[in-house]
Amino acid sequence: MNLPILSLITFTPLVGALAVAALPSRYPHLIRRTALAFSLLAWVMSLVLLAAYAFGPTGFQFVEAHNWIPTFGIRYKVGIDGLSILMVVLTTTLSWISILASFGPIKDRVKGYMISFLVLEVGMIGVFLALDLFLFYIYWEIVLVPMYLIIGIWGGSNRIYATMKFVLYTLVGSLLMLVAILATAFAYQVGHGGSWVGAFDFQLLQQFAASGQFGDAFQNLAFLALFLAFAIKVPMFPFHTWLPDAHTEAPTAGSVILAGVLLKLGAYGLIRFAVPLYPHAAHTFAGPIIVLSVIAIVYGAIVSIVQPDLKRLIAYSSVSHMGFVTLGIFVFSATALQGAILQMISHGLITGGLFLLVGVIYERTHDRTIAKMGGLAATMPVWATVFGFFILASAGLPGLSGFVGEFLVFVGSFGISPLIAVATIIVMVLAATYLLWMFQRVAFGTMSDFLKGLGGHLTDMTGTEAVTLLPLGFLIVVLGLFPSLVLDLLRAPAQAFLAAAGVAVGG
Amino acid sequence: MNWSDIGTISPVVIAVLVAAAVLVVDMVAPGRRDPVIVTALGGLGIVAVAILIQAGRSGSAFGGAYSLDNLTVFLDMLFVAIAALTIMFAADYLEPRGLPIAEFAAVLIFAVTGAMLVAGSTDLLLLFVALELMVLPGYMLAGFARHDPYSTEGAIKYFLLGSFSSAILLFGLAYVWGITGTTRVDGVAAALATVVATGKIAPGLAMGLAFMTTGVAFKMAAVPFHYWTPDAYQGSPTPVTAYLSVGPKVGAFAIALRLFVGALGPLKADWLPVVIVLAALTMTLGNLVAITQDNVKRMLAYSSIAHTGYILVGLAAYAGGEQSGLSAILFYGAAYTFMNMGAFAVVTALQRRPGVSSQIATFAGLGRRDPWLGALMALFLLSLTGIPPLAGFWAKAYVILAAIQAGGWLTVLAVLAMINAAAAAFYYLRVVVYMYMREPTGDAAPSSPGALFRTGLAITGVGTLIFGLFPALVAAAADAANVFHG
Amino acid sequence: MSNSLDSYLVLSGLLFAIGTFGFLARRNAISMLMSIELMINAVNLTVLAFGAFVAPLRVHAAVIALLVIAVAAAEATVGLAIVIAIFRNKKTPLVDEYDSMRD
Amino acid sequence: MTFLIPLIPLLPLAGFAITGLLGREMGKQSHKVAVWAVVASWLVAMLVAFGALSHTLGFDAAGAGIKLWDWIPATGFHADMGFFVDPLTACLLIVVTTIGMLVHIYSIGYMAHDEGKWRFFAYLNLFMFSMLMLILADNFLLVFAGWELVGLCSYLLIGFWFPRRSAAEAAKKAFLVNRVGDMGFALGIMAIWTQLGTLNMQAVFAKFAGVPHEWQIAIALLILCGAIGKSAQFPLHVWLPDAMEGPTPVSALIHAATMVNAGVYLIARCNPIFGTVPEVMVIVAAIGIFTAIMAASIAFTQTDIKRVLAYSTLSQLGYMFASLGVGAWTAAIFHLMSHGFFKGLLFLGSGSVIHAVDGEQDMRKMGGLARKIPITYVTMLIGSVAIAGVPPLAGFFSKDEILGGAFKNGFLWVWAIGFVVAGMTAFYMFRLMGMTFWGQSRVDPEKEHPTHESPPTMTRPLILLAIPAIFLGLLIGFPPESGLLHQWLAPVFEATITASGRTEAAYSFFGIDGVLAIGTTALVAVAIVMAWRLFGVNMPALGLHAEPRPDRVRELSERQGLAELYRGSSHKWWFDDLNNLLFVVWGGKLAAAVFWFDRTVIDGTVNGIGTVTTGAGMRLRQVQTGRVQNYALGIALGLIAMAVGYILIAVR
Repeated sequence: MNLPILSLITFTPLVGALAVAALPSRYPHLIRRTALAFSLLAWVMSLVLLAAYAFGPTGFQFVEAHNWIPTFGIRYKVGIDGLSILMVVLTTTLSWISILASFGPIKDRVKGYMISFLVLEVGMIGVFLALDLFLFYIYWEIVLVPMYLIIGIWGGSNRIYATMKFVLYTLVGSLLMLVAILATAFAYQVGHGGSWVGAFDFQLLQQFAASGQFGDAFQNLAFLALFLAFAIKVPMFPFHTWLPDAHTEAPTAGSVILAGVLLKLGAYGLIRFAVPLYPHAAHTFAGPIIVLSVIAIVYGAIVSIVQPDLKRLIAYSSVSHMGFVTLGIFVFSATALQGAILQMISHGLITGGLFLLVGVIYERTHDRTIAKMGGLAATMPVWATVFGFFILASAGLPGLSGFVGEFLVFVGSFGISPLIAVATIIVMVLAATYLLWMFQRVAFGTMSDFLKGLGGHLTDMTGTEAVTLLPLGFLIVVLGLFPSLVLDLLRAPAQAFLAAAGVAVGG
Repeated sequence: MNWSDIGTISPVVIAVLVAAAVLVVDMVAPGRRDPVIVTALGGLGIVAVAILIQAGRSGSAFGGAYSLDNLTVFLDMLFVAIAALTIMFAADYLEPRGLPIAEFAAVLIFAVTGAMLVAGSTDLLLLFVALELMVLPGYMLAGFARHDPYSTEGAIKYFLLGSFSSAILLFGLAYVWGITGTTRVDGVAAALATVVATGKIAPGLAMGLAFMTTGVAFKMAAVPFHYWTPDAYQGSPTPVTAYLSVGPKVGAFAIALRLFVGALGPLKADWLPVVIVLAALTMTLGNLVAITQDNVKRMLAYSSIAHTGYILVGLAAYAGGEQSGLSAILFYGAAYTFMNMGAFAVVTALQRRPGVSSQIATFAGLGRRDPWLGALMALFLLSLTGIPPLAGFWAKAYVILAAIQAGGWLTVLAVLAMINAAAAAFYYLRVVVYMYMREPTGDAAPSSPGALFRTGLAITGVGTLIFGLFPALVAAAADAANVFHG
Repeated sequence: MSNSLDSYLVLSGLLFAIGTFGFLARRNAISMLMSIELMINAVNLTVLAFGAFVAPLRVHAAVIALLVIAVAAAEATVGLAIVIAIFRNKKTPLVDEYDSMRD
Repeated sequence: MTFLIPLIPLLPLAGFAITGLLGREMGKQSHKVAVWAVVASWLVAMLVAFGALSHTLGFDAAGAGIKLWDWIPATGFHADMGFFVDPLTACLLIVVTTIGMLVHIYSIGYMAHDEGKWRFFAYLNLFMFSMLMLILADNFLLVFAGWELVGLCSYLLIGFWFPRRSAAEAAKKAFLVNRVGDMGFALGIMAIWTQLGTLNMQAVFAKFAGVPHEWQIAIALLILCGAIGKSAQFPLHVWLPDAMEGPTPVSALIHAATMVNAGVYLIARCNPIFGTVPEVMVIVAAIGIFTAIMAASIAFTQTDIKRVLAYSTLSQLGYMFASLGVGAWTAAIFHLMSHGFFKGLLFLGSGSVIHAVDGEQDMRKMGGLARKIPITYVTMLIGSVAIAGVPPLAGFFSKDEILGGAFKNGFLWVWAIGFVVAGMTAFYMFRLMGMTFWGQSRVDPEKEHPTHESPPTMTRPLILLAIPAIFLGLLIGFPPESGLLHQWLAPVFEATITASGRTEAAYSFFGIDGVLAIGTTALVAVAIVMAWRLFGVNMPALGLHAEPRPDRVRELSERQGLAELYRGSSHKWWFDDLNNLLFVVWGGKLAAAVFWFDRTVIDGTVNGIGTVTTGAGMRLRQVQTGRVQNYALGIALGLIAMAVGYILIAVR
């Protein structure tokens, strides 16, 4: 097949953005629908891609490569393996859901909002597809700007502080990553007699790394730079404090994408680039990173317990959940890695759903303070039921996707060192504590005076809101019962990852 | 002097004629704006054609004092573009303030003529004279609004300190000349090469180096010789600021290329540490102070200091053994020209009505009031921040790559540059915050720039974008202009 | 010691230093301009000293000195124009009172 | 017939789905689908149990399984979605589906007037699915899934009346305390996988002997951890009494007859694991028997009818654990089954009582109800007699086997405590009967509805449950230690018992077994009479009558030496207070402290970097004084520094 389907998927939202830009802003409905149409188109195409993807073999498929800046061997090179295709589908899915979920809440500057969102989608898809380090970096930064605007323009009262913190924090990491990327390419260039050809090509670089040609000291520095960039994005303890602020201030759909996809960019970077390119350094730092991950898991959960704000609580819970991802990556076990990736997906679905549900409440009450809620199970039974479902999924109830991912990480880590699992398992109780306590205060009990004051505004979920949540819930159940759908795709990437990391694949 | 010399320096000659023609046109039709602008821009067009005709050729004039090579062509084109853009942005600003456009255009073109002469100078004496030809009109431009106390205050500071530094530079040049016995760049280089080969450099030469470095660092606005920059930039009429932020800066780097790389190249191991320190100080101070500024012009002034620091990294990379550092400087200069002029142009547009300040509050709600202007400003600011795929990003990447290739302390410098770039995002994005995330205040300025102005804006915007999407084109040109290979 | 290149260079160095000191110490714009002239003349002295004591430089020295004088004259012209302009605005020639732009 | 197995859990699941989605629209009929689903499930379960117990219909002595699909086929990890039925499973199937079905029917009447009836039936169906999955699962991970899901259903049903704050709190508490146990179970599963590379239970059991002994101990302890949580053994027993906030059918089904037995089932199921680690078995016995006596002591003083039953349940579960611990595997399952029926009966009966007195649960406001609700009274009396261990009712046989097993396997201390608990059980049960049904009525006369007998949908299940409460012991437990149940379960436990080396002496009624049985029965009789004399009795048919003596009760509770015990008992030995202090108060403070750390130290550092940067900028900008002289001086100083620098470079 010669159709450049990856590029088509990447740039469909861009075309959408241009189309939206061309529409006059006095037709907000038309703008919304156009944006939705293009994001749906990208989604359908990503599903077609999934159908066309050949499951078995290792390596990248649908590779497209064109020279871009031949002087430095920078190329437009994209391709997918089992990992990236999953991330792309996750992105396209959450994108149209987010856009649809924004129909009601976003009434001001709809055009700019939709353009931002579509550009954001381009960047996110691009990150997952790029096989050229420079291209990857560019997409990585492209993601930053629309998110900055989305939080800063359509966010809450403290949005400017939050968005600046988000951008600056991310930039510190990513600019150091740029240095590391350039240094890596240069090391490759030196190793190839001064020729820049292929110096940014991920596959060639990885072969170069596999032959042990990056020096240990160099690896350590470059790895740390990449790690910092990715750890901030994930976010790992102690680089996480931008997340609660960003989540709290972002509009609902912004939070959904932030939690659903943006955090995954960091984890993806670790799996795809940081470890395979610098395996020696990855092993050197694995111990401290595992410790940080364990801290993040427990710490995030503990802090979640005392959060007064719904979104802030979910944000801290993300720190905890994403800790499983980094843990799963750095124990270097095929099982744990598959669990980590599954966790990435299910965290995207579950936390995305939770943010949508908080958005539903926020639309009606314009408040997210847990203490002001109460008794919503009686007033908004459908909402409360769905909320309960996502909360249980987040708490890792077996049969839903969150459980499988976390359990695989647990099992994989246990095989490496039972201590890790023992130190981490307490999160089972902590997660249930903060989630159920929050649910109890929001949904159970009698109606608070604050809610009574709202009277008839407190209607149950609308059809549109239900439509945004339905696919997420469906996928959570399906992946919980049939995780093989994902795991089959991940077998090859997991082996490739471990091979690149220099670990023998067991089982 | 002969006809062949005239041919070699034809762009400079034509530029002088254009300036004269502008004055003549103004005499024929006094106070008419359009003929002047048509003459100036048309004339600059002819200059550009003359430069392009020379592209790829090489030659020299005045017995080797002036050399025509790809570097000259590249820089000349840049200077012409700077002049043309400045004129496009100036007309709408000067007219409401009753400032004469013809005089402005003529002085500006004279200044650019000086800059073009700098670009081609391969003789210390010519270099100095050309430099003065470039900066003297600059002082005049800075004080162009002569009834405006800010403008004149900026101008006198600029002038006094500029003359002071010129004298210092001159003193250094004299010493080098005295020690090497020649003013020709290649002759100096050859003499210094033997000095280096024979061992230590004499204290006299060290003094000369110190004086020259100070002089050039001043013109670049490198810390700690940058003091004039914020005041002169803030005081000057905004289009002049736009010019000052790129014209003399690129000119100063042209001097650096001709003088430090061309003539003092053999001593690069000696001036490398100095440049590293200068670069580190410059970008750090520029950024730190820019963070605290509430006046956009002043903020951009400090930002231009910071960018000097980044460009110096390229020079340091060259001295550290990486030739492509020079290509990076050229690329940076070109990219910086478009994005920074664009940013100043937007400030100019907001100040179209006299009496409007350049406080950041005037940007409040610009994204809503004038979406296109806001979007362009955001584009320029993001480019200045270094967000891909925009011009500023590639400029930084190019410089950083060169530094990494040079290795050693240069890698540390590269890391410092990137940390600086992250800090810089704060103040650039702060303007975006005002434009998009705050509601317009009551006294926010209306803006409806004219067609010419909009054309200029479009050129800078498209340039910023094209440089970003197709950096290979500019990179190839910059690489070709790097005549110091080998 | 006397009548050697070094003594002239020391003299010119001193002249340059005096000029610099004057530039730093004087508050009047005109005086500062004059200090700069002094510095430039110090350079000229250097140039001419080199020309006088180093035979190959003799021809060049005169040319250089002449050109430098020309440039200095041009500089003074521009400078005076600016000084007049600001004197009209600020009613004072003292540059340390021109500090409306700072920080 | 193994293909039928998946139907057993799937039918209630379908019932849940239909009732959950459409129940609201079904209105008064919303129970129909749910009830029929469970009835159908019961039919299939009976068929399967029959096959498994008689080794027909495709089952053999070791049981038979069916694999549905690869559940989690990861690299380096594998778990199936598959079911397995052997005689042990079959016994549980009988208990779970039968009681489940009866509770469903009972609930039609009990929940008839509740607006959320459809929701209740949906949850009940979901619970049936989860519980059945738990007992049918062929691998540990699937057991764990069922384990967590029953916990969820318990949560949903305890908190069914969610506007009540206490209900919501109790629901959360139940879930969290269960999760504490589940942590251990989960770690145990990981340990099993790591050591054995499989989670299939039959495969694990087959290979378990090869595991290093320290890992054997660890795995057993971790599984025990899970079992303790689910079966509410000390120290994780605190959730069960609070769980009585749920509707009474829930208490009967989940918190007496089925879910709380899961821990017992799990340990029994894992008998090949526990059989290899006698040191852990002692712990099991100790925990069990301690829980038995502790809970019984608390039951003495509780006044909420359901709480008494709840502590009684704890106590009886303790018996079962003790039984497992001493190696009397079959006795534990026997008691599990008989207890399931009579405790289910007692709870449903108490529900009927509560229904009759319009929601009142405090026994001090009951009394004399025997004549007003005769069916409830009679069936509850049967249940009480059964649990007290009066021969020949079900409880007598099962309890007797446990005590006999403890004694004969050498756990004299277990027997001794168990013996005492038997007496205590009889005492608090007849205290309950006395306070509720005998003596004078203390019912608030101004109640909206007059006291009335419950509708037939409620009383019929009572009657149906009373039958096994009476006859089950005789049916499957007689003759002792070689009854039907022993034959059924022999294939399950035989190997473990043989391996333990304890060749139990045959039951001898005219030997030690007889002595023990008579001793226990005598103690029970004494305890019952004591209860009658304190709390009254009124059974004209038997010629028994005594008025309650609250004055003597009070006097006893204030007597020197007893007063402290009374206080301890009525405060539930302060376990709730201790937990509150440890986890709610101190835990809350810890979380708040960590949050403070996050805001102040970590985020403070981030913001601090920003502040320092801005501050540095503010300092540096002061260099820009606006005065040319200062600037010139700066340049001159820079020049000097530069000159010094170059000189230094030049001479280096």
